[in-house]
Amino acid sequence: MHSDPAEVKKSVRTYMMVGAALLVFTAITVIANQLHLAVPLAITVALIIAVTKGSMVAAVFMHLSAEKKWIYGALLLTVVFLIVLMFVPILTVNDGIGTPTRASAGAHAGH
Amino acid sequence: MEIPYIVETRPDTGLHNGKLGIWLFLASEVMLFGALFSTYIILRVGAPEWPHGELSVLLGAINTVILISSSVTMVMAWASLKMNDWGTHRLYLVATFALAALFLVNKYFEYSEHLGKGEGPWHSTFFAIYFTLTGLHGLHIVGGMVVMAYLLGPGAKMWKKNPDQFANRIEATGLYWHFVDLVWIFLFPVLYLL
Amino acid sequence: MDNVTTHESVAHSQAHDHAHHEELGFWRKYVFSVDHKVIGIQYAFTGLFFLLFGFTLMMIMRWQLAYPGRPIPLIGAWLGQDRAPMGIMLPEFYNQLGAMHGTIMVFLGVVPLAVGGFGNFVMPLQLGAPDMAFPKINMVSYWVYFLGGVTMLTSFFLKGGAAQSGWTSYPPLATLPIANGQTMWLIGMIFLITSSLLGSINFITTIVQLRAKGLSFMRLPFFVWAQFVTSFLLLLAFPPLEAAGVLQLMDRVAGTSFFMPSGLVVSGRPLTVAGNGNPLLWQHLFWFLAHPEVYVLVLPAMGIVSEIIANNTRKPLWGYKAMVYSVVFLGFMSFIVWAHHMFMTGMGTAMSAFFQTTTMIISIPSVIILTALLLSLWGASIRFTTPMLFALAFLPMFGIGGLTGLPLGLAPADIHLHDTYYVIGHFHYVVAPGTIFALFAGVYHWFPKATGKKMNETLGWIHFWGSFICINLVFMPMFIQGLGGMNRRMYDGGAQYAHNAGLLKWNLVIGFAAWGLGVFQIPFIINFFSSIKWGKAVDKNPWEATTLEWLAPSPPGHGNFLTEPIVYRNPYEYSVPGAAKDFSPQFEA
Amino acid sequence: MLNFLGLPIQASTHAGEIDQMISLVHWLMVVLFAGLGAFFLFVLVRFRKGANPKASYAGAKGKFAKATEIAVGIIEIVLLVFYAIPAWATRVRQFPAESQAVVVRVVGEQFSWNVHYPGPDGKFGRTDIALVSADNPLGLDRRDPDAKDDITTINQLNLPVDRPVLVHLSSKDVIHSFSLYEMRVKQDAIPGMQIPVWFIPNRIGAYEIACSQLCGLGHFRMRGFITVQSGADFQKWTDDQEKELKPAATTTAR
Ligand code: HEA
Ligand code: HEA
Ligand code: CUA
Ligand SMILES: [Cu+2]
Repeated sequence: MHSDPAEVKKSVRTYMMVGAALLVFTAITVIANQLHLAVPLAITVALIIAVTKGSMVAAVFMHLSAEKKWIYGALLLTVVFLIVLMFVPILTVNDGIGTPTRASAGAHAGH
Repeated sequence: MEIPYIVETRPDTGLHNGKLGIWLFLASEVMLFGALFSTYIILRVGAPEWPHGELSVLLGAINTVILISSSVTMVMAWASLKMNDWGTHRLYLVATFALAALFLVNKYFEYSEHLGKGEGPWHSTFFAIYFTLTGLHGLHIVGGMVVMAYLLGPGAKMWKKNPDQFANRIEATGLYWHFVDLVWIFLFPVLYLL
Repeated sequence: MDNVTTHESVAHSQAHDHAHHEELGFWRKYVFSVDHKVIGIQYAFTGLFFLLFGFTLMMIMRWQLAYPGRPIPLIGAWLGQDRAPMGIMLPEFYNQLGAMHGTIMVFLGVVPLAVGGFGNFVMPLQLGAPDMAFPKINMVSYWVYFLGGVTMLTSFFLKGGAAQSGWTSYPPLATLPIANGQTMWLIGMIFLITSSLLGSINFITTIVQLRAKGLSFMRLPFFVWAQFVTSFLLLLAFPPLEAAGVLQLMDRVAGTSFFMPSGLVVSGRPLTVAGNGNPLLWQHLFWFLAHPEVYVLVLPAMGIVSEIIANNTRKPLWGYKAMVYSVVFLGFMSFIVWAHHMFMTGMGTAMSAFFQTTTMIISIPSVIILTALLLSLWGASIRFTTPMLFALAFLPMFGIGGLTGLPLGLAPADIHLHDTYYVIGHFHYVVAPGTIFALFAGVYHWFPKATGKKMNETLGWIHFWGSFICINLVFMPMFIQGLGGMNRRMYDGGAQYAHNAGLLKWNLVIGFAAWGLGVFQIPFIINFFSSIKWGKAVDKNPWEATTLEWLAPSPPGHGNFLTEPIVYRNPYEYSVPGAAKDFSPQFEA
Repeated sequence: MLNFLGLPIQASTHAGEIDQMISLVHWLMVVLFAGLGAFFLFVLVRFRKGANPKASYAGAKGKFAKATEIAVGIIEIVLLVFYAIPAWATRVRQFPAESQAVVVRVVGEQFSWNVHYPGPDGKFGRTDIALVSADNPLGLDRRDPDAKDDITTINQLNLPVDRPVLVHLSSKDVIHSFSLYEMRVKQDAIPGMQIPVWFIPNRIGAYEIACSQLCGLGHFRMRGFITVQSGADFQKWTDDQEKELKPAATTTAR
């Protein structure tokens, strides 16, 4: 797909635009941070922006928007296990019957 | 028999070997950083309190801009190669290398400030995870710089002999580099802002 | 395409290859080789060495368990003051031996032999490929593994000795400042993990990209499928352990406390660390790898066994497709059962129900694969060659090991069985008379391909029956001990405890059986080395087998095949009705 | 029938339930292994090369495999749904009320079990790691009013028979595992956490506490003792401990 020089020339514009968009999003994240939103909201906003930026890098710079099925397959598998890895341990820790032994209170109100 | 599909793509998969290889490598990297993010979640949820505003958002934002720009120069290095523009390619690759170096310089100042204040990894779980995540990410930057230096130096000879294979190498380097950028895109909000 | 290779052309090509190789010189040809066959053999030798070494550690431990506190005969005097003063083993040293036995057997013995050795040597041949997709990376994998092995071995000689917190290295025990060996263990593990990651990238790419013409996925030998799934397990499960290793290393050398909570008091003194870490975090990251890892141990073994059973029954595998789907499903599921190793860490109902259920589910594909292999024997014409004896023994032995996994997977039953010798018995049945037997089978089966010589059948027969009897006498009593409540990792074999009184006699039986098992390895070692020189010379297809590796010359030269192989049929077309011979190779039109 | 496996005697009310599960799975295993094993041996003899020189391409027919797999699957579901999951839920959910139970803290350390009873007031005194010393391994602050009547022992757990016991388990240093084989109790003691375990001992006698998790070079000798006694004997033991405590409490208060 990208091997043909004329095609590549066309995508150069896209690369520049995506680069610019990424910088804009970075600015938005920083500004949003200055607003001192409530923590859960701040996390949501920051993560949404990060995911957007990440997808743009992956889709455009890494050409994931038009890849071969083997690569999609491998990445899909990876993403499934990534989700398991990110969330199952914390779910298990939270499902534990033990309580933390700690002098200071409010363990779970931390965020 | 020579090893097939080093340069040309295998018809039924549409891939050359290096392309699949680098993506598999990135898949393992996803799991590596995933484990560290999982660590972050568990430590943070379990922490009595989590510090805010310990890191300089300005420096972090500058580094984000640097890395994003380096991603653009990297993709342009590849694109110019594809358009047979060797000179522009070299220029962009040098720019990418320079931006990577700039990132590290910035990081160096950040690190030395914290270490100077005694806020090393031993200070708290926050700094532990900060140094581990950014340190590992920094190592990835260094690794990318080594590869770029090779492609700028001795590795560049291949362009004459086998331009397609050279372009594949640049593409693989690019994929890796964008991934390093992508990790930072998550590290920045997670460590500096939240 | 001309597929008929005459004898002359074989001879010619080998002569040619020799000339070609001579140019490379000794170092490039035998040491820093990029040829997958040489690398495979390097892996296999190193792996066998470590198996023997790990077994030796265990034979020493079994002395202490059989006769607690009695000086170790023969080698006791050499072990030195800080290991065994006057030949009497110290508890620290027992723990070092235990941790290193586990680590060495799993990461330096079985995986390198099964994946690095057989995978490297056989898999590209079965694909009809000239080499691995990335030969240089392949070489790097081996040498990084080698470095990992050296790191682990040297740790025995450093002050404080080797790691002594079990192969599981649970913190805070493993992160307490004493015991330098743990730092070396972590560095060694990082090498080993890196090596496996590079290897798995190579394997997957090779399988996807370098299959010969006509070799579709459903025509792959089952061994290749097993390696394929194994590689994915390594690729995606190992990085979390690498991350965990880095974190534990940080805890040990950079003063962090990822795995250490606040308020630790060690030897009566508060520990000065920042705290707020979580010891269970390590267990999650460790078992996220280590459960898939156990399938890394067993899947290649299943692959080897399937090849040998098909070949020696002279008929196709029964239910090949079901086996393939099962092995893929097994691989997938193995990522979501890990916390069945952690039922006793205070798990609530929801997550324990989840992990119990996934654990029960994962047993089903194993049952499918095993019944398929059993049914493959129906209607067969079984040749009891040495490789076949080992492959057949694998079935009931894996059966015992697998079945005893079921009570462990039910959390309430695991209350009684967790960390007892029942667990030791469970997994040794899968790894030792299971996997190790399959690996022996593989050695006997592919030895002719690698060397052009056959191993001696009589010595093989002695090796098999001796090992089979001894190994069962080693591991069967462990179930009795475990059900009776004898804990594992006991320096004195549990002699202190009253409830073990009736179980101690088994420690003697196990001890003698283990040393007997050692003795019965001698015929194997003799056979192995003497056959390289004096074994019966064979042609390229001595077993009259159907898969592609038997098309290449024995031993295959550089580039493997003399002509480009083309695949015409399924992998195990034996006894096809109407065919002239009882085997129709994949490579014959 | 139940004890064909050589399990230790049952000294708690739920031991029977656990043993029943263990033996049920083992019956499944034995039947499966014997069945498939018999098939295996038969096939080896019947289809050896001598007896069957020409192999059959088609091989086995019929639904044998599928039937086995489905049967195994169903039995596993039954074991899970009707035995394992409910049994686990009673272990980790239905804790006895503190008022009705004997409540005790057990704190593991390299290499002993520290036992801490709240005493007649039913309240555990404050502990502080700064107070830990050779003769106060728990770091109990005897100046705290709740601590005045607290009984502490090392490696010795006295319990009355037929009353629920609620153990709050933790550890000072590394992970240990509190296991009472005759009671079918096992629970890891994890530093930084306090984990509850409960059981009802129903057999007077002397038993052992074993440490099941590798905890260092003394792991093998980290042994404690349990004495399960009648209610009256237990009361007497408690009173004796209290009597010993009275003078001690006043002198240790700093
Ligand atoms: C190759 C290695 C391997 C394999 C394949 C397995 C397979 C299984 N394992 Fe095992 N396991 C280990 C290696 C392995 N395990 C190790 C190393 C440990 C301990 C680690 C440590 O703590 O140090 C462990 C520990 C372990 C535990 C934790 C125990 C504890 O610490 O308390 C559990 C719990 O669920 C478990 C369950 C299972 C289950 C359900 C399977 C299932 O997949 C099994 C499925 C198989 C079958 C059900 C057999 C079917 C076959 C037949 C029916 C055929 C019969 C044939 C004839 C008669 C010819 N294992
Ligand atoms: C793959 C894994 C593997 C294998 C194969 C083995 C094999 C054996 N193991 Fe091991 N074992 C573990 C993995 C393994 N083990 C682990 C993970 C633990 C837990 C550690 C811990 O607690 O942390 C453990 C613990 C363990 C214990 C418990 C110790 C304790 O709790 O205190 C015991 C006790 O008897 C034991 C015994 C044995 C024996 C007798 C063998 C025998 O079967 C060995 C037989 C070996 C051979 C037959 C190899 C022969 C090799 C050759 C002959 C090579 C020839 C060479 C050339 C030709 C060059 N093992
Ligand atoms: Cu405490 Cu083992
Ligand atoms: Cu497991």
